[in-house]
Amino acid sequence: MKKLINDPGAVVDEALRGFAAAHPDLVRVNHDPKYIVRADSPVQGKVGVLSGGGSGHEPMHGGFVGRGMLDAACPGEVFTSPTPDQMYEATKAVDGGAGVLHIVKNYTGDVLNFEMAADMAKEESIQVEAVVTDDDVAVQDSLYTAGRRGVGVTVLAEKIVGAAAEEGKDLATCADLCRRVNAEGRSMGMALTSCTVPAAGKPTFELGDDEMEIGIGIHGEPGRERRSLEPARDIVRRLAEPILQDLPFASGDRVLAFVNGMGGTPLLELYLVYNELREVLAEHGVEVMRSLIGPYITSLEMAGCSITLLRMDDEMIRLWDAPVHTPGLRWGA
Amino acid sequence: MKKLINDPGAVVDEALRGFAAAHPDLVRVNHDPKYIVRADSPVQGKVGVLSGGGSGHEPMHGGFVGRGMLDAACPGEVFTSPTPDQMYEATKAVDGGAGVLHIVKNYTGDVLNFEMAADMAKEESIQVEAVVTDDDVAVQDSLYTAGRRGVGVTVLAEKIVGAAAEEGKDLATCADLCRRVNAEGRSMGMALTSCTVPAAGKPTFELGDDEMEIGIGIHGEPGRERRSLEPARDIVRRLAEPILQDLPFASGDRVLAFVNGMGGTPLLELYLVYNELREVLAEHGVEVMRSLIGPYITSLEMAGCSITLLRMDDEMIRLWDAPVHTPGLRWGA
Amino acid sequence: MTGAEITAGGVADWVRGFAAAVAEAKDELTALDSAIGDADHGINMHRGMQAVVQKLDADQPGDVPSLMKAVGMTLISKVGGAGGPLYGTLFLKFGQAAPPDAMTPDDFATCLDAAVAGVQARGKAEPGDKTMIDALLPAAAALRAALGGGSGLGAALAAAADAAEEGARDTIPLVARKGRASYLGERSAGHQDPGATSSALLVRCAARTWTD
Amino acid sequence: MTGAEITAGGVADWVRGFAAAVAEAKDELTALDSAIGDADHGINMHRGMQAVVQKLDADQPGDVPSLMKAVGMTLISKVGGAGGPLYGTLFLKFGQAAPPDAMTPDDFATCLDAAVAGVQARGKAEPGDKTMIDALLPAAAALRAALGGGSGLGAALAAAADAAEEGARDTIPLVARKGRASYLGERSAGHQDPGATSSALLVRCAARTWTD
Ligand SMILES: Nc1ncnc2c1ncn2[C@@H]1O[C@H](COP(=O)(O)OP(=O)(O)O)[C@@H](O)[C@H]1O
Ligand SMILES: Nc1ncnc2c1ncn2[C@@H]1O[C@H](COP(=O)(O)OP(=O)(O)O)[C@@H](O)[C@H]1O
Ligand SMILES: [Mg+2]
Ligand SMILES: [Mg+2]
Ligand SMILES: [Mg+2]
Ligand SMILES: [Mg+2]
Repeated sequence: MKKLINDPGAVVDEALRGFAAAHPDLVRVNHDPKYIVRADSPVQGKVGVLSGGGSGHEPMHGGFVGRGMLDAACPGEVFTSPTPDQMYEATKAVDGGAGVLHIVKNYTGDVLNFEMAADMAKEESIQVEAVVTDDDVAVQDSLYTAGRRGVGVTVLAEKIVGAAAEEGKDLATCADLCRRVNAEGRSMGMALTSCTVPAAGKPTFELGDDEMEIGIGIHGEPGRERRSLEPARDIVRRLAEPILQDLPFASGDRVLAFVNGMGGTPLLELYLVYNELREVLAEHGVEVMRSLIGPYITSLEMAGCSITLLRMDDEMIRLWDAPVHTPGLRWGA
Repeated sequence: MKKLINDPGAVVDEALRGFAAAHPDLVRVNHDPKYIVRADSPVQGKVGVLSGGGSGHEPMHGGFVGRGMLDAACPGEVFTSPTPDQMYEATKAVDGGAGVLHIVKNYTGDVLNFEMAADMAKEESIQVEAVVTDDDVAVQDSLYTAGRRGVGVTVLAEKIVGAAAEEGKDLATCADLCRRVNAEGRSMGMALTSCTVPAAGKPTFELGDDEMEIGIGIHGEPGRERRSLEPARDIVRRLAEPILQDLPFASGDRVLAFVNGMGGTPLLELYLVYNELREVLAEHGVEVMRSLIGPYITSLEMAGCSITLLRMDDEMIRLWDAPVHTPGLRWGA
Repeated sequence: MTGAEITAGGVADWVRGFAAAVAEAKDELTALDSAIGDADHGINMHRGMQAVVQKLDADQPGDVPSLMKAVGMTLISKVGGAGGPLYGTLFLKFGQAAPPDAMTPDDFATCLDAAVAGVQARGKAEPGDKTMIDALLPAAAALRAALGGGSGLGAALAAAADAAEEGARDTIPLVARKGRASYLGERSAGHQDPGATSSALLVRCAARTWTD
Repeated sequence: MTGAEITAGGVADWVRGFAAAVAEAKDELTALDSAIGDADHGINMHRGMQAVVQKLDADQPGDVPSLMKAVGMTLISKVGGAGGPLYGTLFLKFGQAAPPDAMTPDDFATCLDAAVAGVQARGKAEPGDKTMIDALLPAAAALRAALGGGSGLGAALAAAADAAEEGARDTIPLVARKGRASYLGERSAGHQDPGATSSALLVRCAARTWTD
């Protein structure tokens, strides 16, 4: 395992200390239990927007704490959802009297731990609403399964809902908006390489030099299928077509196109992927209103990418463009 | 070679098309010869700030084109400096009558090609000043050698000098400021893995599972020495101590601390590295005024990091904080 | 010790025994989770059970309800993932069903039923979904059957452990419908479920603790 | 062809021959550059010489000065890196020193001297710095010596090529003082310089073009 770390068990804690030191103007970090809140929280009268999940996806979620996005983020161990006490304490820390929205990625662990935290918070009569994101089309959905994973759309939801909360929208409105963003977004990802959980010490899976995994999540899990490597233009179609068909996106739809790097893939390749994606979208008459290209929801050092398309209405576009000031995403401020 | 590309020979061109499509509000891209300019260039009466170099270092330089930073960037092939005609045409495109500053990283190829371009531009009686950055303390300097490489300081110089040009400072002043930034900054880098030039198809060097390269550049070159892997805290000292001794940085100095990712190292590890760096700086009584943490001057998918320290005076701090609006670096706008 | 009377001390030995067994099986559990999950089950369970042991070393409650509450709450606050809430619930519910003082083998079976029911209520998993449930349900059934058939606690727990291990092995061909493994669809078949494996270990540790 | 008269056509054959030789040696040159540089010398030279061949195919100037100017300008605008300006200068200067019409072996030597001087002026490299110069200077000297000693052009160029290849080989123990390899300090010793290698190839191609 080749990583810039000290003790594998201390990675999250030590990185969090560096993060706190780097952004004192934006965030406050609590170490036991671990959570990150806006430096100015709680913001009185404003809905608190809280998310969290395993670490190893940076900048998500901690990097999105700040004005116009998240009020709080709860980092778990690497690829392990955080514990209820983290979300419970963070919820109390950011409740400004207007309630707290929990944005939860759909993984059994995340859902269960957030549920428990919400129960604890409600006992303190803090209003909590939870919205679960599940945008990964690589997962066959069904009533009897855990359902689809929450991936790229989570980032977009945190930005758009965070802007709405900043505008003073109430909890129910923020929750509805979050559900709408989740409903209008779809994602799919692929990996060129695996990644290594520090505490595990070896790659989660092995891939041949000419192999790739299609339909991966963000935890180094293997994907839906393993195929031999292809040119970017073919890979992009493998990701984009299922996304387009699933919603489905129709000619004339206006979208935000999000090309996400998994952590180990350089920006040069992500822009090349975006170049291919544009062509596919153009063929389908889908109009790109906004784009986001870079590593925003990662899987440690995994090489690969994911594509997320979000069908945007005027309100979503306005909220996307609204000022955001976080370590990981910043404009208009 | 596992990359999200099509034809290895077309990587730069295709990525550039994706880049142009992603940022039409910020940049205009010319494809033959290849250069990127601010969408609103030439800005009349403003000094044009131009840089360039081989591709594979993204977001540098193209990602730094925009208000408050670069007016133009010239991307060469991967790890190969651009050709004189690129810099010549870009210089003409951004000259607003106040002359053009060339920020050149100290590599023989870059220096020679920029020299030729400057000669061509001067024949058209465009004022051109060139400043060469050479901040890499890993390279023993001497009168008889090519000197030190230009690395991390280049990013900081582009931001600070770009802000000065935006303020209307004249060519001589911008050039002096750029020399000062270069003089006050030092860097050193290390690699956990090599990287693969697309056209070459295999890693530039081989590293054992328990080996690292100390004192690398940004072109996948091997470094000054190969050592067995160490904890981050020791690696950080190996990079920071030579930097501190070289300037030298003294107790009470105020610095910008830049922890740069080489492309394949996740943010989680970079923040952990910054946590270690803070301790070393604290021991030396060096005060961190500003920090920058992330992959800004990369070496394709190489895993590793570099540390840059810049001793800042009040003017540099003010110019660092000034608004910048580029694809790769943005605040205050 | 013999099985007639089940004391808080015995239950504590069971929990500590499980912690030791998890420490030993850590890499195996993580390897199983690498195949169909995210390579952290062993790491998570180990981190949690180490915290439990510390907690008990600091102060070990003298009655089963408070003991198991401490264990469950520690797991919930230290493990995370799916395993944390599920194992936390398992121990919480076990404790809630336990009498304040020493209990009988039948009490134990009642507690185990309550524990498994709690896990099912939390995780909504059905038998055959390729989860902990596939080890726990057969174990609880086997325990009741053996006790009903007149075996002593030790023999009954041994039967329960055998059933749990068989249930865990039987998850191999299953296509997961719950948890991370479900994302793999058909590809999840052919691998033993890590949670079912750790659950079988938990029952086996009980059998090692109480022998006739 | 025989060496007495050197025509623009012959020089074009030399250039085309070099392009073909570079195409063949591409990977070897890049491998050398991987060891002490940035793994692109073969790629760069190949890209440049392919562009040169295209240029000549499109329209091939009939006199050596314009021919070599076209070659040099193409390399400068297509290669980049250190190799581009340096090889570009080499051909430009060669052409500038050439007579408008067919030239003699001595003219050729004069052109080669001018070319090498041009590369030195551009790159400021001294002999022993582990660069192209270490192949080019011995080649130019050997050519003059052989011609002075009465050999024909073919034999003289063969001697020059031998000297260039020896000079390239002799860069192996050198510690680089110029170019990327200089960043490696002591570690640059033990590897043959890629630019010196491609330069030796250029001279060898001349020897293959003009045989007595
Ligand atoms: N809904 C569920 N009900 C019961 N057990 C479950 C459920 N979801 C997952 N599990 C169990 O949890 C185990 C994985 O635990 P762990 O790896 O610690 O959590 P995570 O999947 O969050 O990384 C699975 O092997 C499975 O046995
Ligand atoms: N200052 C110099 N003078 C002469 N030759 C040089 C000089 N610097 C570098 N070279 C030659 O250039 C070669 C490298 O060329 P190339 O790899 O194409 O450029 P780069 O080093 O920019 O990648 C070296 O092997 C060396 O022979
Ligand atoms: Mg997990
Ligand atoms: Mg190069
Ligand atoms: Mg797991
Ligand atoms: Mg090179």
